[in-house]
Amino acid sequence: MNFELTSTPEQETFRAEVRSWLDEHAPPDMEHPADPGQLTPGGYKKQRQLGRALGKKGWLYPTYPSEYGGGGLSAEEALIIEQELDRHGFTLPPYYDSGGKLGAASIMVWGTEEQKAAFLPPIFRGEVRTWQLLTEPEAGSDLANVQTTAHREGDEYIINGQKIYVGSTHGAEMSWMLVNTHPGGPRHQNLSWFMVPMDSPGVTWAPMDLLFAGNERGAASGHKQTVYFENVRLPAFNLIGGENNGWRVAATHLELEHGLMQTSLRGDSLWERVVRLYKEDKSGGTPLMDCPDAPNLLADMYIDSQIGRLFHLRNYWLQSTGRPVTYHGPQAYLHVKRSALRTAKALHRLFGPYALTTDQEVGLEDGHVEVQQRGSIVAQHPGGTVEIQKVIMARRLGIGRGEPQKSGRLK
Amino acid sequence: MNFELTSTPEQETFRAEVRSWLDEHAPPDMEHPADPGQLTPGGYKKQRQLGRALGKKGWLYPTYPSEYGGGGLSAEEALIIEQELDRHGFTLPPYYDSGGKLGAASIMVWGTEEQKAAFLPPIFRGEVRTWQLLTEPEAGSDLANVQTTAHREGDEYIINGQKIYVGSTHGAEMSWMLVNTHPGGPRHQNLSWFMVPMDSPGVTWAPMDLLFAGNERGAASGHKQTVYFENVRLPAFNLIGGENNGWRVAATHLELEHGLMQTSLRGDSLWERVVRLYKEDKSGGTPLMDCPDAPNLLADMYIDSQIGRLFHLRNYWLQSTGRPVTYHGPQAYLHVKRSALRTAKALHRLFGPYALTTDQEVGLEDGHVEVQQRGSIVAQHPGGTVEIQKVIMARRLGIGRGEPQKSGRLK
Amino acid sequence: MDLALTQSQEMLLAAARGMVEREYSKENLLLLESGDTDLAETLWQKTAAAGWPGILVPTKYGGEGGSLTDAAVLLQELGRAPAPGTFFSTAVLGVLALMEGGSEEQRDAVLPKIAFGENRIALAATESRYGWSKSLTLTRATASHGGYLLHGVKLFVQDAANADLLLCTARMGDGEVGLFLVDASLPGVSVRPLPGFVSDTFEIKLNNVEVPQASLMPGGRDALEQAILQSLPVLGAYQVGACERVFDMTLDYANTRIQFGLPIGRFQRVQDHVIQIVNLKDAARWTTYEALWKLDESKPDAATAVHVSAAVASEAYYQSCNAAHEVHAGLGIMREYGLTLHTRMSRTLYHYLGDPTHHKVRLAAELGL
Amino acid sequence: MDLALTQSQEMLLAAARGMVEREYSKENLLLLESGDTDLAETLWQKTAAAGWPGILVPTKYGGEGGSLTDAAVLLQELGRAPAPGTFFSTAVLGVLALMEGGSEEQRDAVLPKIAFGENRIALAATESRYGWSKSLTLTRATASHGGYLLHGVKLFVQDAANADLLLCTARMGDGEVGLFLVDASLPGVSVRPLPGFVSDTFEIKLNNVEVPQASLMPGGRDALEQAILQSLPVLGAYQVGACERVFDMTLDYANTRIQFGLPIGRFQRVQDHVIQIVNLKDAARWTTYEALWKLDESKPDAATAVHVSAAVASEAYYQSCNAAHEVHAGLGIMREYGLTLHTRMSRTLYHYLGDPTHHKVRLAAELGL
Repeated sequence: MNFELTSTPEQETFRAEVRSWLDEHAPPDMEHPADPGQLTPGGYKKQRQLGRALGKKGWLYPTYPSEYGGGGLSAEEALIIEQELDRHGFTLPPYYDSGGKLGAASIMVWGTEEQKAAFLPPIFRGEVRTWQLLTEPEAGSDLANVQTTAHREGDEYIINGQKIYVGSTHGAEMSWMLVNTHPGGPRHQNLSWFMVPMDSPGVTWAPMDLLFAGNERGAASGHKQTVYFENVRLPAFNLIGGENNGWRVAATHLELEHGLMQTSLRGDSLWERVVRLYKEDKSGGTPLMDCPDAPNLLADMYIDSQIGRLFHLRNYWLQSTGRPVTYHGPQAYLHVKRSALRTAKALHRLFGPYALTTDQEVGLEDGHVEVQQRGSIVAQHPGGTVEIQKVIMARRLGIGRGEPQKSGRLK
Repeated sequence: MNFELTSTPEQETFRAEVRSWLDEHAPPDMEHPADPGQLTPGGYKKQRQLGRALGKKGWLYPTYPSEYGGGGLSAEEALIIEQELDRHGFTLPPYYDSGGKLGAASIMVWGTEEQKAAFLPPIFRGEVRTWQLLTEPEAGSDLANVQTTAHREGDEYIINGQKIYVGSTHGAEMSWMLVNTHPGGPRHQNLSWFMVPMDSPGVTWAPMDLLFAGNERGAASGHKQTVYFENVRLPAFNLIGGENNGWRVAATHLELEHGLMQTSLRGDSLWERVVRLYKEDKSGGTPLMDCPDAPNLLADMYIDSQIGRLFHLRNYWLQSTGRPVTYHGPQAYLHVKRSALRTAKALHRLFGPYALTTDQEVGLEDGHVEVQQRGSIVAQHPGGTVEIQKVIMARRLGIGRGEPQKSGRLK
Repeated sequence: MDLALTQSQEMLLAAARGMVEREYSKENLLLLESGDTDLAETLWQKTAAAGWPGILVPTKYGGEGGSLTDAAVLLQELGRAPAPGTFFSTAVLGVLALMEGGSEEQRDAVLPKIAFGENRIALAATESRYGWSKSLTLTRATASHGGYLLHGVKLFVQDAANADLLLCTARMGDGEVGLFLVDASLPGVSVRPLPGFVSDTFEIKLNNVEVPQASLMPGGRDALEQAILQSLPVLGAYQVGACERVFDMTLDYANTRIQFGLPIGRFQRVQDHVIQIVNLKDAARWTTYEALWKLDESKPDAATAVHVSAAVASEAYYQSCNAAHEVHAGLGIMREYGLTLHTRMSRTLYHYLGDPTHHKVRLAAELGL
Repeated sequence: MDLALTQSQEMLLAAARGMVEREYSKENLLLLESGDTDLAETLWQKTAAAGWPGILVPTKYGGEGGSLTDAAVLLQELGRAPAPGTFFSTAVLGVLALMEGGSEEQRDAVLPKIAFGENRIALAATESRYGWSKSLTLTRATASHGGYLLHGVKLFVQDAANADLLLCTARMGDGEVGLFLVDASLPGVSVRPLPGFVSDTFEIKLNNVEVPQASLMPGGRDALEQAILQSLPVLGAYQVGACERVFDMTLDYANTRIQFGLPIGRFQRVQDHVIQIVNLKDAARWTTYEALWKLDESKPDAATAVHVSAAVASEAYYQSCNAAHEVHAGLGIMREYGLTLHTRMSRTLYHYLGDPTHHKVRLAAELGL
């Protein structure tokens, strides 16, 4: 056994290359607001700028084939890029691009050669950023209950409906979505999967007023949107995987969303902030409640973060070595969701009301602690509620069924 | 509001009467083993002796009509008897008589006049003690899945099958049981409810080898038995409530078993023992682990015991004032089961291995702490698992059904 | 034993529920959350017109002379909204502090005005190190010109926005902690709201505020302790009402939200969240009302019951909101749905007047552990 | 990074699983629990014949010279049974203590015998106040006739039944705590089993036991600390194996037990218990094996990882048994079914070598908190 992410000399050379490239190309003064909803247009512009620069080198989507604009690199090299970006406080991509991260996997599996050539390179090169459009008012946990419809007229599909909890603050060039193309048809055989240019006439969106905006892991997302479709016309070319085959297409990226995507294997930055606060307080600096079991609470927080790291490390190892991956994704995701609430409670107990305010004078860590309080609640539902994670785990473990269910295809 | 169980002057006179009667009639040197499986035949004999004496006065089943051997007393007077017996370390009855406590309710509701006159007085007078026979290997949580059968021949029923987790250590004169009288018949309409003399030819029993013997609340039960029926012949007179009506008859006492029976509204004797140990330890006497959050653990234990007491007090109040009782019984039962595990863990953390041994020299409180460790695990399933309590609560609250389900009839 | 409310309490409850549903509607609370101070004023005037602020004020000062349980009935209904804390700070904590620690002159001057809704009070006790022990008071009261100069910073003060009077702790020349009733409009008093996941929480700066000798409350810090002890289960009743509302919302959603062709409440995992809320709210209700009864009846172990109920009620409200969020998923975090009003308030009240850990430490002390 | 076992570890694991299933069958363990000492002896001889006791003994003393991870693979399989602790006390804790703290003479004398299964060791360290801090050692070692007289009572000693040698702590004349390797057959040593919800737990009385000067281990108490630190994740592997077995039993029961016409595993509440076990066992597995790797690689933060894994593994085994009981209900408490073998062992191991609270306190210290 070896738990260390060791690098070969070649990989270390690559790391040095990435590091010096980033020192040179990462725009100065990039923003890191505690609440990603506070990201300014200027800050966003810099993120996209860095994304395009990374994309040009094939480092934005490093493991995808270079013929489509990816980097053609190994998982280890991708991890090096992630680690080096992390030193600058960013994930890969350096902005919310869930559509690209998830949707691209489906296009790779289900798209025709022409579709791959048309849709993937702009995403992988960072020219286009993409939102995912899945949830609807009547399709939450029951994601297949899509009410947005599309019907075909000639070479076009006409879409009507709405999607919620979409994307982030500063717009997107493309989206992909699940649409009902066979109203009244059998469940799971009535959906289709489309790529949608967001400048199509009839597409509008408006921000949602939520407890907290950013809730995705990885690049924080900012405000969520409601996206409306009113007689939106789409070329039939934009249908991926064939009509009424959308559920199978979606299964590919849902697998990724259910906890397998997290490649951030570093420690927990919140933990480091809290330890600093705690130690400063012991020497009289910052405000700590009179909490007799503080060491116990901190130990629990640390243990939770270690278990999370190890679950993700294991998943990365299983995936990168081609071993079977079944319940492991949702297990890690469940742990992240659950431990977030435990951590929130512990922080509230440790720091009392200080944990709850973003006030510039008295708020802790520029508001990062307060954001965790809200974010931990919001984090319970994206990518499937705690209940949905357990449903998937139970199926994959075969509880009550004898035969464990296989996981969705990833590649 | 008034949370005090206050007594009128008449009731206080009654209390004085009960107290002096008990001082006179409770046999000396009655046994109180931590593990009720350790109760000797002599100790059991004394319990029955006290039971018969109480029965003669109508104090064994005080609230049942005196025409059947009960006391015809009020709930308040019954509580006084319970409280005074509690001073001697006993419940009412002073031995395991679950059959009487639960079965009598069903006979009162469903029995004919002749059946009441035949079956109830011996129980209420303490001459007969009664076991309940419900669980079978294939009928646990699914109590209606009874495989023991009875078929009628003339004026008799002939019973074959087995029941498990029955009764206690020292035999019983009577039992009541659910039997399948319509194999292949519709669920819940295929069962019948019988009173069974335990000396009927073909009835045999053998003790089960379990983690812990006593698990009932109230009078501790001792070893559980497997009871076998081989062509046991029973007069048709012993069928209560009519053929294939047994599920409805059972619903009457199941309601009682699901947490409404607990009238022990006193504090928690284990809590008192633990506090004494803790205080003795602080002054150097008994052994306490180095446990930084000991006050927190003890406070949690105390809070759990207070919530349990208040849930039972509320149930007693609801019941005695004729208010609707729905989810409240299982809620109290669930709390008892859940808090037992929390308490076990806290005691293990507080006292380490001392909590686990019955050793006469080093075991805590004559083994009562060790018994709680095992008993808390065993307590999870009798009267329905935690899951079953939640199933009933959900139905009674109408979760997912809109319409709350009414509770079973109690009288 | 009788666990029912009295008939007059039942009538008070029914009236309060109607008024709270009408005036402290979700729509109004969302406006208040957005900072609509005119509406806050209007709602306070309506509350005052109903005579509620006098509920605990003795009749000789023009109030109702009600019991703590009477006040709890009102608070329980306000908690369902959840209404802002001004009422609690003024009519419960403020009145009890004046009764416990005020001079006769102070009571004469203030209690009638409170009863008529003309004064609002905020408790300015906590400072940079948050907590409720005396040693944490750093604000100084220096004798000056026959009165005092108050100087210091009060942090995480609840409900200061419209308060006319501040109950203010300060360290005296002799090292003891004194309690002052301070006119909030005096020069040197500045009030600043604190943003974030809190409700109506403020910083108050006292910059050499000159207060007269008569503003010192003779009962001092001990009287404040006593007032807080009595107030705690009344605040608990607010949390009980809030839990009830969260339960109602969650049960309703579990029964009406259809996914996979069924109301989601048919799924055991969803049921378990609802059951958790019921268990929490019932535990909070009965521990709270027993504590109220023990206080009203001056039982010797009332403090024990208070600390139990405070720990249980704060935890219950916090965890009920969490469980409700699990059931509501995406809908729950939409501001306009209204659940987050409760979530925010449950966080604020979790630490206010002592968090569960604090009360468990106090409980252990009461039990002699 | 590679989280797989090596090929030779995989082979060891497969061999161990076969042997454990054969020899440490449920039937045999139930007999051991009933006090069948002949069987205990037979099983130990078979274990010794397989060469297992030498797994950590360096080759120059006739052992395998394996890594901690190698030993953990064996322990994991023994945990599935769950086999008695003699092997752990002797071949892991005993060998490591000798390596860390023994004199060259002591190693020469004992390690080869351990490797050949001829010696069994028990750690007699804890006393009337249970715990692992030095200050709790009250047993005295008094210099006498060129050797020592040991006097005191050791409580809650694991696996003392067939031990030939005791690792015994005692307070020396200078107040320091010394470590002795004591022949268990010496006059004055008496061993008494403690009944109850524990596995193989004993009281050992040392009544002025005369031991030679050479029985003092030069490494002293610090060496014992070091040996315990290294042993902890090996014990953790035992708990991981035990969790796996509890998981297998529970999943199997959930899939085959029919109630209400369905396998009970179709009910979400039952599923959640099984999922809890999976989560606990995986957390235990990966924290444990990372700690083993860090120890084997002498990483500077190995102690941190050890305390994490010890807290996680003990809690995981304890809670997995509880969850399994919820699923099994009545069947689970029948002794012959075998689940209670695990429940009992999970309790014993919960506090052994420090309970989770102890390790969290140590963890906080390692993290500089």
